[in-house]
Amino acid sequence: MSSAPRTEPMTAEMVSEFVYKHSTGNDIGRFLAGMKDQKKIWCQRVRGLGVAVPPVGYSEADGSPAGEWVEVQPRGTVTAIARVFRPIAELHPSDLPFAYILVRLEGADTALAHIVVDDLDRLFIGSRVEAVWKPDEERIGSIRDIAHFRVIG
Amino acid sequence: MTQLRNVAIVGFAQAPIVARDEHRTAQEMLYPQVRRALEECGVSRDDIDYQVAGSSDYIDGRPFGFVMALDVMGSWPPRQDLHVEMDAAFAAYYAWLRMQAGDCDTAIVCGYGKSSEGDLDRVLNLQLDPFYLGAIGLDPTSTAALQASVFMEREKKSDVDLAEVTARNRAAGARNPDALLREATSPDDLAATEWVAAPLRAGYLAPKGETAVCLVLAAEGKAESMCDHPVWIQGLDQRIEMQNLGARDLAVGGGTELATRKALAMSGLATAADCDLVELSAANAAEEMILCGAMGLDPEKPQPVINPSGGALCGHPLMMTGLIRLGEVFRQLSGRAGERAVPDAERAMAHATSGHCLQQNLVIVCGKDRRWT
Amino acid sequence: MKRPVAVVGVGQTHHSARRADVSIAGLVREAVDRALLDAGLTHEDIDAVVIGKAPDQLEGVMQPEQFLAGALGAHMKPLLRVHTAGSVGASTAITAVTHVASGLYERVLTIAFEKQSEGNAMWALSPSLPFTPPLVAGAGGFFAPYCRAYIAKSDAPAHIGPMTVVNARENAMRNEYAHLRETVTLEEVTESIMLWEPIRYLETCPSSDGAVAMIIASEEQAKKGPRRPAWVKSGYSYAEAMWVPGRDQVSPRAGRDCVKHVYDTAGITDPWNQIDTAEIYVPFSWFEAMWLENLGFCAEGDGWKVIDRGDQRFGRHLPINPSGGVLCTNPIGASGMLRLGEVALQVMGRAGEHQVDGCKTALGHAYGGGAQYFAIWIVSSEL
Amino acid sequence: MSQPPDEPVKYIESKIHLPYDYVAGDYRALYMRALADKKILGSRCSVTGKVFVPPLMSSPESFAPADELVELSDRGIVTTFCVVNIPVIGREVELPYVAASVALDGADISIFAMVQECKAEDARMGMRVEAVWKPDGERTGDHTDISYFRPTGEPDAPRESYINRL
Repeated sequence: MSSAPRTEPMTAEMVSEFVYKHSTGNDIGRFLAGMKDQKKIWCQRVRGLGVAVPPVGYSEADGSPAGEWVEVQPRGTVTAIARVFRPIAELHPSDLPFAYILVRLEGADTALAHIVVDDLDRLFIGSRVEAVWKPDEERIGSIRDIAHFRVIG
Repeated sequence: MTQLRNVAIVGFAQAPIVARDEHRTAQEMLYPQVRRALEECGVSRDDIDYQVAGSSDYIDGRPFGFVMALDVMGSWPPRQDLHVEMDAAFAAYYAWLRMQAGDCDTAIVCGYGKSSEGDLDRVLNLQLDPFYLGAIGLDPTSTAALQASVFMEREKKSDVDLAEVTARNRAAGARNPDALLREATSPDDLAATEWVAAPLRAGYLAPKGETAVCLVLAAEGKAESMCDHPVWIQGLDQRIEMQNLGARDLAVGGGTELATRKALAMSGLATAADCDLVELSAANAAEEMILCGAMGLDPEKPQPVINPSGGALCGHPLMMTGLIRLGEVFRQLSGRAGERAVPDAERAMAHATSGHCLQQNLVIVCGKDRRWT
Repeated sequence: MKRPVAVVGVGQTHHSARRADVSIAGLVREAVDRALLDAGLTHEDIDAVVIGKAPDQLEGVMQPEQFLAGALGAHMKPLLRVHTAGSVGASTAITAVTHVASGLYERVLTIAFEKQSEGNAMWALSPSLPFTPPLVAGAGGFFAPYCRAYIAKSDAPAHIGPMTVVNARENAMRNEYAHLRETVTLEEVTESIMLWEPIRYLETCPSSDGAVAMIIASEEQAKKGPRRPAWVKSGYSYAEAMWVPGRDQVSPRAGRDCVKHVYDTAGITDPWNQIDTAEIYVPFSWFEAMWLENLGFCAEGDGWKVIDRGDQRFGRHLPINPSGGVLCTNPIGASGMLRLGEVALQVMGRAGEHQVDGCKTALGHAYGGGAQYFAIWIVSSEL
Repeated sequence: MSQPPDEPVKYIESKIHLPYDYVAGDYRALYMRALADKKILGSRCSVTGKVFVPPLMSSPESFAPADELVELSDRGIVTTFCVVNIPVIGREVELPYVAASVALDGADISIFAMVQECKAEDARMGMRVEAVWKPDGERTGDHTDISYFRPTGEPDAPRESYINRL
């Protein structure tokens, strides 16, 4: 196949853009409503995982239906950290360096993924953090109704 | 369990991994590899009973990209066919199952995809659940860094350890003409590369690349005439875990551990250390250490050799990285590994993964001998 | 196949244009829960999961099986994700059959779904890509010329397409899960707007949200079940290249080769008389006539005559799509598995109001791509 | 309160923003650039001699390379078609229009093309058509360099010449 035709490369850039609307269903929908209307973090007790945050309506460990709702505290302990030095525009939730964290909220048995934007030099695995809520008028029923977590110790 | 058939890898063709091939589409990159793989086996296209491919519509940047690959795979007359939206190593797993079911004796397994066309951070964000993990903009390097941070804290690993793992792979990759990165680099130089998402530096991340690969499988009775040294599949298993990063123990590759145990049991081996070499699909240095832990491997020991090809850390073509690991196992055990050959290698293990933080893992144990009599 | 394989449970969701009441996971679980209940099993009984859907661009989630793994009860189990264009639902089920036939797995959960309302199918499936002439307005624009060629080749009268729709809609009235449950008259079809002549608006499939799941099991496990299983006599998936000079897009060879293999393995020599019902993939009216020929139910050129005589209607010689089929329910990635699941229910004798009397042997079929992918199975009430 | 609100948030919006930088491939690049010179290129199978347009690297039928490029006529036969009454995303066309498969003279597979200067009810399988090119100076090496195809007025091709080359 050495005789295959060759030419100057031809390339073209294109951006694929679309807004999807993901239905939440009852469980995720009520969790998000709790964030929006109550500034509360609700979890579900599920088989195999205990109090699971965020709730999805079933146990991700074995597929069984979720049990009762349990409120957990909007503060907890950091279990994992990814410090992002160069945020990616239109993807990452911050334009300035920030950190993704997993945080084990008080009362929960699994950890929530979120971000920390301030005091990054005081952020370590084991640090205590608490949720900083968006103002009432900006909460729309999204995991980002928590603007970020802040280090409290 | 019912009686299993001996199935062997009898051919493998791969184009050298490049950052970007500006002259060919994904399908045009694949065609020569399908030809080469069949030529290596000395068979014609019509001698192959089954075809299965692995690729992704989002990597292709269009729906139904795999439909266009039918043409370059020589799908005429019509072929028994399947396509999985997964790394092509999972396509090989399925071809093997198909042969166990008794419906075919020979198969080609194809992997393709032009990683360079899309923005992989954004593309792979779409693998995450759209409500929680996806909604906070997580990209694969950030999720990998979360995982690395847990692992390093737990196992008391440092930046230096990551640099050393990477340097070992880079030294191996220097001997692999198909690798994307073919220059050895010192741990110090790697530890001086910039942070992408700490604890991961640019130097510790698998470099994205593109290529096309075709592997040929044949059952006992056909395999012997297609290859001078067929490499027999002796055991395999794959497992997926839940995605939720906050509910998994990220420091432990639970799915990998289970898949390895099952695959070894099938192959009749006691431990992974009974293999002479292992090829891992680790997309960063910390993943490699987690995988070693899950598989019971000690990189300090001379055997098994880990990633004689340089592994994914010397070239990571998405949707093919896993199948290339299996191809390397074939090359090593069939005397086709050139100057990177592991001396006297008899048995080897290949690993493929899919998703964020090693969510889904496939382990295949191969050897020079037939497993079942 | 190395050993007998059976369907021991079938579950599907109610299908509609917008299942806004559930998430993707909720939709899939609705089908899975029903299939497990049907089989008298729980997630713990399942050895492996095989899932299929059409392009990920439909929902905007890449490889959604990864985030769905927990919802599917797949944590720490083997999982395979299949994608073979429109045929995917059927090829996915056949992939699950292979899992069991291989001897490695005893009970496999297989699922197919589509939640088209999360995005926009027209946008997702007909992107305007560089170097490629824009597709002529979606799947209808792609397939309409082949319908025209069929009409030209077979001298079919113009009313056959509309007649097919009238019958499909009537059938769907007996299927509680169908999306479109409203009868139409021949006049209403022929007076509906011509979208891609010769295909009118009412001759096209709807856009649906929905999911279907099945439990596939070994003989030993099937015999333990609470119900009569549907035995899979044979199942294959075939594909052919697009740019083959002289390729017959009206009656593709991949379809003919696939069904021949399926018949040979199942011992079918006279499909018209040996098969009691068939669910075949008819997204546009004319394809029913076309596939009747491609599947060997009649001679080439005679497919429209079967429809004209009404021999494929419910209660007649060979009921085709007693569920109403794709013309009444089309969650793209699930449509193929619905065909296979519906015929499994038929031979189990549990298809409800659309049960074909005395059904023992049935064929399920799906196709996809540019009429390039075919996946077909035959199920039977007898082992 | 020991429960979250009864009324769920119904959905979340998720904006996809995916830049792609596509590679045409040399075969397609040569084909597109030739359009600027009013030339239509195909590729010939090294085994069967059959000609593919747009050019393919290989023949799916013979599995052999098709690496010889050949120039094709800009005239051909409508092998089949449909009349489209709904708009094409990203392209402004007057409705209804004829979307056809056109087998160019000398080619063994058909291309998709739009036929204009022809009433929808006058379109026929077997109709002879020719390319209408954009004027000199306006062609850029793109598919739109052929504005559309139009009937040539020649007698229709016999049915057997196209019925198996859709």
